Amino acid sequence: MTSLFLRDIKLSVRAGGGALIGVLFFMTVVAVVPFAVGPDLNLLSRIGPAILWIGALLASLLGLDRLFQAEREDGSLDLMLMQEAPLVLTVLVKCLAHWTASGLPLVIAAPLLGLFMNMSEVAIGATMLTLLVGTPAITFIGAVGAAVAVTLPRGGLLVSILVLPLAIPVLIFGVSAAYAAVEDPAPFLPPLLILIAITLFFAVIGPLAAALALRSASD
Amino acid sequence: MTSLFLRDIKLSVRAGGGALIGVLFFMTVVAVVPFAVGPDLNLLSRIGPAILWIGALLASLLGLDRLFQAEREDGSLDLMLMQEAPLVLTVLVKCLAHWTASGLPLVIAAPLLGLFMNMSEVAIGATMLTLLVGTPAITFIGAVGAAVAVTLPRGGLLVSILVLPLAIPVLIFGVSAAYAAVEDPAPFLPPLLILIAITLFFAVIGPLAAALALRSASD
Amino acid sequence: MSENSLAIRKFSDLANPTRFLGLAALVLPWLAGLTAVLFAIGLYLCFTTEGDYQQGETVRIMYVHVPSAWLSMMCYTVMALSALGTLVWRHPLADVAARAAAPIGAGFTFLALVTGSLWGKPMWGTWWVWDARLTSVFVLFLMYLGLIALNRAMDEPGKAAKVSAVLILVGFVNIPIIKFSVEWWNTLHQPASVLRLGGSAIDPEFLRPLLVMAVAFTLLFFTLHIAAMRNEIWRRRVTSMRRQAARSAGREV
Amino acid sequence: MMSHTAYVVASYGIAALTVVALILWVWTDGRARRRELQALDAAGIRRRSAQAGETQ
Amino acid sequence: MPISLVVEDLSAKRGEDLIFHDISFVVSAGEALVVTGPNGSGKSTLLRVLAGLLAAEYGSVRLDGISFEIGHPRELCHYLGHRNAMKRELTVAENLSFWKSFMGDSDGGSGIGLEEATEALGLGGISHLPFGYLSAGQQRRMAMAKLLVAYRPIWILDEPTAALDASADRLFAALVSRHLGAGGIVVAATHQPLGVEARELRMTGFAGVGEMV
Amino acid sequence: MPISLVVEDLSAKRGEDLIFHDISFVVSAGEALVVTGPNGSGKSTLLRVLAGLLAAEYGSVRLDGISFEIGHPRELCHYLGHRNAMKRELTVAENLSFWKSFMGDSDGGSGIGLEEATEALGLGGISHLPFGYLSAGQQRRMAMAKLLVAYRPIWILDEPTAALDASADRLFAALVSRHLGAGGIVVAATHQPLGVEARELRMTGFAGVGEMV
Ligand code: HEM
Ligand SMILES: Nc1ncnc2c1ncn2[C@@H]1O[C@H](COP(=O)(O)OP(=O)(O)OP(=O)(O)O)[C@@H](O)[C@H]1O
Ligand SMILES: Nc1ncnc2c1ncn2[C@@H]1O[C@H](COP(=O)(O)OP(=O)(O)OP(=O)(O)O)[C@@H](O)[C@H]1O
Ligand SMILES: [Mg+2]
Ligand SMILES: [Mg+2]
Repeated sequence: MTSLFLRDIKLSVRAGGGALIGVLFFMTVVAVVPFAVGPDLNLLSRIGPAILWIGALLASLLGLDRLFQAEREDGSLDLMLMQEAPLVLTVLVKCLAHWTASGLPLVIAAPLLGLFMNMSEVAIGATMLTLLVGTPAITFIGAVGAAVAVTLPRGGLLVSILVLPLAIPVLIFGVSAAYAAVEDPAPFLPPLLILIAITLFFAVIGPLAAALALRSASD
Repeated sequence: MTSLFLRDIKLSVRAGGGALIGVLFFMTVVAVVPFAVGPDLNLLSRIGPAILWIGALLASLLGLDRLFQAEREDGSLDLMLMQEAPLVLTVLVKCLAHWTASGLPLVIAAPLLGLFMNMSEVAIGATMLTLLVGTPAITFIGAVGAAVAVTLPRGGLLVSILVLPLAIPVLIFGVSAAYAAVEDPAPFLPPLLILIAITLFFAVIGPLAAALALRSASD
Repeated sequence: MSENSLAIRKFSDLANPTRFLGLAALVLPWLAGLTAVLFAIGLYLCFTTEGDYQQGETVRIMYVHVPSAWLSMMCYTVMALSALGTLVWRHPLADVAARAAAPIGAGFTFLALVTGSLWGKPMWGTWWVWDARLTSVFVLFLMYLGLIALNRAMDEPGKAAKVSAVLILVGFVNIPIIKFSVEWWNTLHQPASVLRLGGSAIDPEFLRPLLVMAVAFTLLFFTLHIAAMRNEIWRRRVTSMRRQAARSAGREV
Repeated sequence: MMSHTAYVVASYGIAALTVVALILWVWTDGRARRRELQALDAAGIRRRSAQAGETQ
Repeated sequence: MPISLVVEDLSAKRGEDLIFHDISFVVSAGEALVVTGPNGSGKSTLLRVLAGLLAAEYGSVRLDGISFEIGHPRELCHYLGHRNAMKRELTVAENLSFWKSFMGDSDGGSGIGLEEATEALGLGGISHLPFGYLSAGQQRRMAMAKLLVAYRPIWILDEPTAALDASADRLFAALVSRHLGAGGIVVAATHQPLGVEARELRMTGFAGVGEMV
Repeated sequence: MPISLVVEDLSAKRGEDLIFHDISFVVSAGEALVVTGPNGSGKSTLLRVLAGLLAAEYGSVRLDGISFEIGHPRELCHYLGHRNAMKRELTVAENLSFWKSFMGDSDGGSGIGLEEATEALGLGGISHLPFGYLSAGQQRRMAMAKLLVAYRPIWILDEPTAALDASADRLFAALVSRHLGAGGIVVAATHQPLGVEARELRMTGFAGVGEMV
């Protein structure tokens, strides 16, 4: 399984440019918002965490659709389906590799963009933390969509559509935890814990559902 | 060439692609935003044009990368390269078909989403206009990226570095023109004219560069 | 027990596509006629009853808004039942029913959204607010469109069936949210006044056309649904005959 | 500011349009499918179960 | 006890229609079965069912004579389909070593090293090239090296020799004989003779039953 | 004057390496040239150079005897590579009619109708099917129908018969003979005999020169 992880990382560095395209898109989104709301620093810092989260959410969607499709097109998926190793595990490892290559860079880039948005240090730290625990959930949810769309020639957008509604809870709790860290009365921990719970939940459900979908889609 | 246009439109309608899914994705993105920033109508109407533009940018980017890759993978690209018809024209027609199938529906759906973002009628009209003249530019820029990506097994990074920075000016002028229409002191026309100029510029440069890339990349 | 098995036999008789086609041909003209008559009566009532002293003319929007809102939820419920049918009993017709209902449901939901907005502008002064009721209806609309897109994208119905059935059932949580959102969260939207415990709280003056229109919309739904199911069955037959042709091609060479 | 009647007319108009569109869609779809079935039948392709005497 | 692949009353569907029905055969250790038939008769479909990639409509695929637990017969199979299951962007060595460690060996044998395997296919010394740089036949041969680096007693091959030149054909025939000699099983769909002694299953297509020749 | 394909001192590179050098030959109207050689010897590379898809390192590909202006020899060529250039989602008829109208006919001939073309390949009456529904061999045959619907005097074919069954092999050989009889030119790379009389160019590979046999 380590070999699968390494291969996927290698592939995304070598080919798809997974890491960079996500980060670049993230930056683009964040760069455009000040143009939109004007140079009102207070407003910017207020909507900062929300914008960072939206940007990260959308950026994680890029490339997610090819998670299994590329494997199917060259026949690798067939072999993966045949192995003794449980398919769920294979899916899980692929998700982790995908997150490492394209979700982690987003988390790392977040503080920089937070500065652009004039966010306070606490807010930046909190947003980064919530992104760190929240973005894997998006990958896991996305894996289900990718598995469903695996046989579709242009599944790309469809995946995002299936994924986005399910990702809304992640977004809500992520953003509210980030806000809670800045605004005094609201406690930070409960939404963060819920976010962790959501991530763990999808870490179990996502690969299971994706494995099921892959099995039944095979033809 | 009409046959190519019709085929590409057919493909994007048939294969669960294009129109419906793009619009749906656009709607989903817009629906997600209030969950993040909260249902504050003033704030929403303020960031409305930016969100519409970001959504449209992302919706046009997703799927654009397959513009030539799909043709290459099944060998059609080889045949297109061999014909008497100039390659630039083929590329241009493919871009136009792609925009008609996936960019135009976005423009048409924009007013509806503008209402959801509580934007004023003027803002909605202006955003729609800027989207109408601006989204083709994104398609043309994307075509260059897609052409570069098509044969470079390691071109992924290059594409993202190429496409997104070039798309940023489009985004910025589009958004600022939309805002200029609402806010009195800023004039609407100059940014709109710049946007039109950018689009025309890329309508010439994009297909040329893409054709060059395709020709030299062929192997 | 024998009664039970008889019911099952009846049910599976109906579930036989060929039988269904015959039945549909028989029933459709009558249903369509009845729908047209009810719409005529309903529309007549809509425009002859008096306007509300508070809402003026705009109360007439209610006669299309409320039935289409109800129908949008009912249609999803029908789809959810069909999804159960697909997953539990594996009835071939269940998937056909779910597939055929999606575009119709999307149509009604679209109507509910548009008429609601058109009502909201004069009443609340805005086309749209992101309150629980409105947002959840919008999500319902997106779900319909997503299901349509999914079905269109998968060219093999057998394969799409299970996936979309699961998706429909997952999305069903939205229905109670729509229904009770006005009670759980404070929203701008009207709470239930027709369908509620303890009798209707609406003036019979408005109730009469509303109910007629509601029945007319419901019949319209069934007419369209049965016709669309018939189309879907035909579509599948065409597909399967084409595949068969593919296989027998070149046999004599 | 639109008058209230305009909102009413707009809602009824859109409702009528949507319903007509739905009906037209179902109807044309049905006609197209029937055409295809006829074309296949003319090409001599029949369903296996139909060939076997429409048993199941 | 040597293993054998037992197929009983197998039927399979594509879309809505039966492609073949009631196919039964037994292939025992050391035997090869060649599946032949015209285009579209269902050869590939049969192989995919055997590899557990397509669900059978009725009937079963079973392994007899194995002394250890397995979850499913497919776990003891190699499947070489039309597509090579190799990434163009990675080098041959990276591809092969990934599959070697991902697939592991089945009980009862062990795979050989990468260099050895590429040499066995006559392409030693170029495993540092990206897979996408190879010619069609070289790619196919490298995909065959997968059969050697991870041990599986059963090989399921779909038109394995389509792109191979004459010498590679012979190399491949030798590999197949070696595998059979070591008690392996080979099921292959081909339009050309495989170059080893084998029983033949003729698919007649159109839901006709296959005949053993 | 009948046309002829003239190749002079052709060399081509892949990446950094010369694959072949100084290949010269002339194929005149009505002649077929079969390119053979082991895997990786540069057959596909040669064909791609002839089709103008890959730039030659030195040397030239020229057409003699044409009476009209052309921009490049490739405009008079059909190229049938490993991949079929057909969309799985569109029906066969849509695919073929797209290529027919997109490619148009070269001067000096005209393509035949879609139905006629599919019939010539033994698959008449199923052109309303999505291309993806067909089996590997059926797909290949439909891709060959492209050669017929748009007229080109020169056919460049890369392993055309790899997935075909025996009867389709014969059909294809007949098509090639017909094309040659009408003054066409065929250049094909194969590992199996093509079934028509042809000159042979053996590629020795590894920057060796091709030999005419
Ligand atoms: C786009 C905006 C709107 C949407 C999506 C919407 C949605 C709905 C839905 C789903 C129902 C059915 C609820 C149920 O059965 O419990 C409903 C009922 C109703 N709506 Fe709306 N609505 C909107 C705007 C409005 C406006 C502006 C008004 C009037 C000021 C209004 C008045 C009503 C009334 C009176 C009912 C009937 C409630 C009952 O008796 O159960 N709606 N609406
Ligand atoms: N993905 C698919 N979906 C639906 N039908 C298919 C699919 N693949 C193949 N078929 C149909 O199933 C039949 C059998 O196809 P299969 O690929 O098994 O044939 P084959 O014997 O391998 O032919 P070939 O020699 O051409 O490879 C064909 O008639 C084809 O139309
Ligand atoms: N895209 C490529 N990039 C770099 N080198 C390549 C590429 N394609 C092929 N080569 C190299 O060029 C040489 C010739 O390949 P070519 O595909 O022409 O061989 P071929 O004679 O067609 O072989 P086959 O019989 O296997 O199809 C091979 O050694 C291969 O490694
Ligand atoms: Mg096959
Ligand atoms: Mg080759």
